[in-house]
Amino acid sequence: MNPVNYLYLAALLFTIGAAGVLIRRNAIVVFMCVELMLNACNLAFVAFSRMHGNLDGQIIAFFTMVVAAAEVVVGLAIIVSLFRSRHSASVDDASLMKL
Amino acid sequence: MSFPLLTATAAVPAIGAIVTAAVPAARRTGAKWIALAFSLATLVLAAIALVRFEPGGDRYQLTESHAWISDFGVRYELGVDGIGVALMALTALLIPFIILAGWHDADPLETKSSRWRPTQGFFALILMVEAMVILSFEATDVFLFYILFEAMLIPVYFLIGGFGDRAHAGGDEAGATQRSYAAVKFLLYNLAGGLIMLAAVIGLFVQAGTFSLAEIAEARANGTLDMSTGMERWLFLGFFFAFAVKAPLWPVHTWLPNAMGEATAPVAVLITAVVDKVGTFAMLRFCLQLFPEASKWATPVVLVLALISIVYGALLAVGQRDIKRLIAYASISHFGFIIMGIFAMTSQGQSGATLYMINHGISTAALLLVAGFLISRRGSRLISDYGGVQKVAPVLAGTFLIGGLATLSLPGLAPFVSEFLVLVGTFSVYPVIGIIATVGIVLAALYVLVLYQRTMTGPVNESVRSMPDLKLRELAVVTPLIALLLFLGVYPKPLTDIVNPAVEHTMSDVQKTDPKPEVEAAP
Amino acid sequence: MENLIALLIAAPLLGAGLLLCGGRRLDRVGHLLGTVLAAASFVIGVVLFADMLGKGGEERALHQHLFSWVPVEGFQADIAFQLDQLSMTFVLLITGVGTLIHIYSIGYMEHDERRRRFFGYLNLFLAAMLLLVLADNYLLLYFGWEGVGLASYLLIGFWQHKPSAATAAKKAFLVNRVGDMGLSIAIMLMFTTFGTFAFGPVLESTGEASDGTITGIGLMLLLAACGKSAQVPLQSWLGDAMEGPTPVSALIHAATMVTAGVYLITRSGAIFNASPDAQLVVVVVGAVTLLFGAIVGCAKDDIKKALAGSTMSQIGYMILAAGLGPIGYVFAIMHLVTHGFFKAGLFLGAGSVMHGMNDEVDMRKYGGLRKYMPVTFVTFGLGYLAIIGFPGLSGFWSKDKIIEAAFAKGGTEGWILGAVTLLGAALTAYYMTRVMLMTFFGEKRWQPDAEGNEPHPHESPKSMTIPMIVLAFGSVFAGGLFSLNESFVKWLEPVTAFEHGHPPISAGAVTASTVVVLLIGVGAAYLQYGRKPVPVIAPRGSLLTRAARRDLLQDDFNHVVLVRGGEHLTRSLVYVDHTLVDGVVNGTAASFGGLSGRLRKLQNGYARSYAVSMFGGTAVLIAATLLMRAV
Amino acid sequence: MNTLAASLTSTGEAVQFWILGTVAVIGALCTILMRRAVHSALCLAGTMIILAVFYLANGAYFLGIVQIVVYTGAIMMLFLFVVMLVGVTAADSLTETIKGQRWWAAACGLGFGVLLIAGIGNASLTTFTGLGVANAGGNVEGLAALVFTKYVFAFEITGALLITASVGAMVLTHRERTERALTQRELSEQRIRSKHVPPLPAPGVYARHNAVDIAGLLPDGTASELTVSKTLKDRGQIRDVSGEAMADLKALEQRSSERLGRVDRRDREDGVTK
Repeated sequence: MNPVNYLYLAALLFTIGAAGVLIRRNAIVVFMCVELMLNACNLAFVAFSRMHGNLDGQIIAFFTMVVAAAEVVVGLAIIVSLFRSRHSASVDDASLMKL
Repeated sequence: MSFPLLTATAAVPAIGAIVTAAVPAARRTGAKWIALAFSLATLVLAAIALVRFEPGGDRYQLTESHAWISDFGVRYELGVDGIGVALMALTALLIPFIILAGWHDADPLETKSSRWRPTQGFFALILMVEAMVILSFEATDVFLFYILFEAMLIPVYFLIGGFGDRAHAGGDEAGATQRSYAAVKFLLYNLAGGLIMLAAVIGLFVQAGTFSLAEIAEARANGTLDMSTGMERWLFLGFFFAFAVKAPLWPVHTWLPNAMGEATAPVAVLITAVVDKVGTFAMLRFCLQLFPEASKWATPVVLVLALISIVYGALLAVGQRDIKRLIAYASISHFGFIIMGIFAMTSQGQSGATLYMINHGISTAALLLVAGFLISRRGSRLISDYGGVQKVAPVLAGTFLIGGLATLSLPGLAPFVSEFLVLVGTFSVYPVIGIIATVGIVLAALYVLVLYQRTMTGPVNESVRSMPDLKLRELAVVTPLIALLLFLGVYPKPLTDIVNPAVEHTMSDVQKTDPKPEVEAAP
Repeated sequence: MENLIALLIAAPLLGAGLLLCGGRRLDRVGHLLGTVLAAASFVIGVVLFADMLGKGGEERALHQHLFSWVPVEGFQADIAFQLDQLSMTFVLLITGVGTLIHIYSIGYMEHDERRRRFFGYLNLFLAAMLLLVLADNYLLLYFGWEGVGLASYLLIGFWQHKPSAATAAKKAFLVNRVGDMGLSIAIMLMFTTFGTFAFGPVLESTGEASDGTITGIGLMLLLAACGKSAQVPLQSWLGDAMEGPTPVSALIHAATMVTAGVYLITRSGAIFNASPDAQLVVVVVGAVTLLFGAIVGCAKDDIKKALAGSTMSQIGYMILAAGLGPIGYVFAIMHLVTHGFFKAGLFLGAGSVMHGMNDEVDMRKYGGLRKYMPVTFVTFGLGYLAIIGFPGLSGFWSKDKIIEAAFAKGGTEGWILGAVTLLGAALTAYYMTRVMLMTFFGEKRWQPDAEGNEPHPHESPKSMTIPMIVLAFGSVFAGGLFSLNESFVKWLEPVTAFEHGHPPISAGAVTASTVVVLLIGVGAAYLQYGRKPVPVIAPRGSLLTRAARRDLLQDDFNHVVLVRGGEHLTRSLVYVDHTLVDGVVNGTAASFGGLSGRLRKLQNGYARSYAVSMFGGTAVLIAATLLMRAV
Repeated sequence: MNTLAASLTSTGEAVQFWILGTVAVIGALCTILMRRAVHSALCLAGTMIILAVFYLANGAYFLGIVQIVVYTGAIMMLFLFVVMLVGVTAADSLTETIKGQRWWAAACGLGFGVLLIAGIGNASLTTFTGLGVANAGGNVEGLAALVFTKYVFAFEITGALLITASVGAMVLTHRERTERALTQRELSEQRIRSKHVPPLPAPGVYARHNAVDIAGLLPDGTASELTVSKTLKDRGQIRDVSGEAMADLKALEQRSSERLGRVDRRDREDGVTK
């Protein structure tokens, strides 16, 4: 097996995650899908790292994780405060951008 | 380094605008005097420039050149040829009259609040327009010109939208709606033109690598800058469209009647006599000089459009019921003559067109300002609301008639000379167009006389019975203009002396010579 | 001497400037100032005339160059004057008759509060008319040409509070503008053909230009002449122009301005000589107008309009004569001068009558006035005899020569023209006798008007009668003086050239037939208006009479075709401008608005929708990148 | 095994990849298709653990551990907490409300996936280097060397980011009291003024349903909203059993009448006349 298969898997997971973002209305699930996409990217980075034989890919994946952690913290905080004010966690309810 | 005279002519009104705008709310009258003083100072500077200008000298004189945006080769380059200096002098001449005529136009109706300062704004905006227009007549850098060409829309927009004619048939509410409609229409039309011009300006820069008019023209002349025919035509069209909107030429003319109808008479004069001249001036300076071949290629179409403007504008003027809209359509007809003269590409046509720009400025100012005085007395723009004014206000009627006669190009008044030159110049190369354009002089008589008959003659309309005649301030506005019309009608030589060399330059730019007469007449 | 030429114009111009700008201060002396300046101009004219008489025929022309008017590359228009015998004739006529009419107006306009302005306008007219005849190039002539048009406009509409006067003034100006269009096209044609439009060079090189061009110039000049001289088809304004004060009708619309067309054609003789086609059209126009004016004159009950019809008809004679070429130019001008005397006299007489009759113009309400205003009667009568061509009086000499010249045209044309001129003479005799009989003979027919003011006919003051007497002298003797030893022919020959016409019948026979038709015309009128009382209410009349009362339906035609058509055209254009031209622009704006409205629906505010488009966009980008790499 | 360039991994790894990869994809699909957020979270956690295994297989030992400890352990727990806080909502429904959203999403997702995979397939990645050399001094040491030298700046910034994020989260979720807290006295006054002087009625009906989300029934059998907590009401999580109770009652009556052998006469007569 060639490690390139990891890339295919990453692509697949990324796509699934993206589709999830588009389909789901529950903000928490949407967030999970975003995490899935990030993880897919991480997998690709790790695979790249192996392919190129250096650790820079892993470093990027590491930073991605940290940033993802920060993002989750803030994002979930937003969801919570949103829920407090609107009593809903549906992303469709936050449609004030419409004129 | 010599004194930057040209910069000064634009800087003085610009400073004036700032000073006027800064006058405290209560010192309204002071602001007016300040504005007038600055406009007169500009006039003095323009007169000095006119005197310093040597008709037989270099093409561009009093030049100034400073680096501005060096990355794009944009320079602050000024210089005037005969046409530019004459139009600059016209602008400087008309603004004091516009300010005087609009003395009370921006007085607040009631004291809204202590920060409400419409008067200061009105006069500051007028001075700002003056500064930009004067600088645009002097700019010899395409980019600098473009910036001014666009920037002058903003003060004019506020002048139309913010200080409209109080004499509105539908009351204040409808007046405000119409005003903002007119202002937006003005802005959109001209912005659309400007946008297309911007594309052409960029295209020109890509082709030439510089914005300097002189450099481009020189490169064009000695063949180092070789544009493909198609490219030249596209660039020409880009420039021409913007100028045609500003001029305005049929069929992009409809903003003018709205703008002139809704603006106060002095602002309408500012638009038609000063700002619009930038469009026709730019046709001469940029279209013909930068794209001579394309100009020649477009001549037939442009001439036909100009012809349509002449006849169409005149016919529509006949059909108007609103005094100021009538004059606006008359102006469209006159702009048709100017454009026709420019594109006939004969010495007579171009000299005529240049003189026409100046004469039209003066004559329209005279007619429109008197019309403004009339309208402000009765509070209505509708022709049918008047009648028999001649009986109650003979001086007003008389000056109105003289303005009207100038508009219909009566010999002895300045516009005749220019109109006839344009006609002769066109006729000598395009006889049919020349003959059809002559119909315009009959139609001009029709709309002017119908206007005069319906407003000034006949039984005295009840509503004008107690109308006062012209006051001293108003006479001070009208009399010099009429005197100038008479003087330039009989002795236009001072003007032609300045204009002729510039026209010769333009003729050599487009490599055209006047057609030889069929018979060499005995001397 | 030549420096005096500018003074000729300057004097009345100064008057106009002073009187029009001077304000109320000049109200009391304005009329005198105007008259004095007009007289000064006349005196200068006489001085120049005397000087001119002292020189030989060919050297009499004077030139004065003031300054270059429009100096533009290849286009030289100068303010320069040329005073030759032809111009001199006009100068004397204009200033002479003009001064007389100034004097007359002092009395006529005495009660008008705007008399000062009236004199200002009259002076303006004199200046413009002198400029017209003194110009040495066509463009300057055009200046004067439009100047007299303006003065005419101002004077016709002098009583502006009357809507009819204002309308008539406007109409006169507009119709004239149509003619002016012809003049300006002619000048443009001259410029492109000869490179100049000064009289000298143009007229000397007419032979070198192509026939078509010359004919074109000729026809355009004729169009101009038609406008100014009220010739068919541009004659309709003259009748309405009678709305102006009567002195104006006498000076401008009888003696001087309306004859400018004849001046133009005579001055441009070389052009017409070079183009027989143009000449033929001139002759036809003259002949048609001659009859047209006469017929209209026969039917009008308004004394001034009857005289206006007569003016039209007499100018038709002149135009016809001018169209005959060198055999006619001199007689055209001669008739012009004699006509200037007697027609001015007739108009002043009519004005005097109106003055005594509370401004009543309907001849059916006159009658038997000879007892009340004897001086007017005598002077009007002399003018009457002159115009109908009573042997020995002015009109006889000039008209008879024109009839002779018409016959001398030769061929069928000659016979036709001769017949037309003879018929015209008969008609002239008829309508003038009718005017005479209806006004001064028969029973009095006036009645109190609605307010009960009965007119009290009375003789006019001295200031009015003296000019009438002077003009009556002119009407009687001028023609004879001119014909004495062919002095007028010799005077004008160096300018207009002259050939003796050779009519197919002897001159005596022509004269005899003229007298015969004259008697027939007078007799017919006498039978109709002298033998039986004139009805106060006009009878319905025949179809021709009714048509003639309405100016042979010309106005109706104009109204239907031009006015109504024009109204419809402008109205529809206003509509088009509003809906179509503006509509296209507004439509574009609206379509953008509609498109945006549609596109706005895509912006539904749902973050997920936006995410789809982002995602789709990314997909497209990747596809594009891959495609680019593949290519 | 050539450490520098190889084209194939070990068979064991291949087997592991195919089995666990399939599970990971199924987990991902379940994440987006499960109706309840809790289930989604659990499926995601499973996928992440598999990914951790893959990291380990790819020589990223540190990341593998971090993935399990930090990601699956900490972050996913955070998710579960929030899920509990927010509860089950209408947003959990899988029916689509935006027209065409699902189709567009499917089309875009499919296109995107195909393109990505095509892109990867396009790249010629037949050989790989392997991490033998890079990991020679230990994976964590290797990473540490990079993080503290080459990526130190990014590292510092990330630290700042984390601090900012935690402060941000606190700011976002912390609610400042905007009004004074009511005193005991004020509360009792409020209560006396309101119509409900006694305590609010208790939820639950007939002891069969004593859960807090079931409204107590009023004498006429309708549900009383006063009996349930306001939060549940806002969430729309009240279970209305009033109909059930009535049906039960009816069934009970039916049964008892059958047992008693009583037949409603009027019903029968009605049936006959029909």
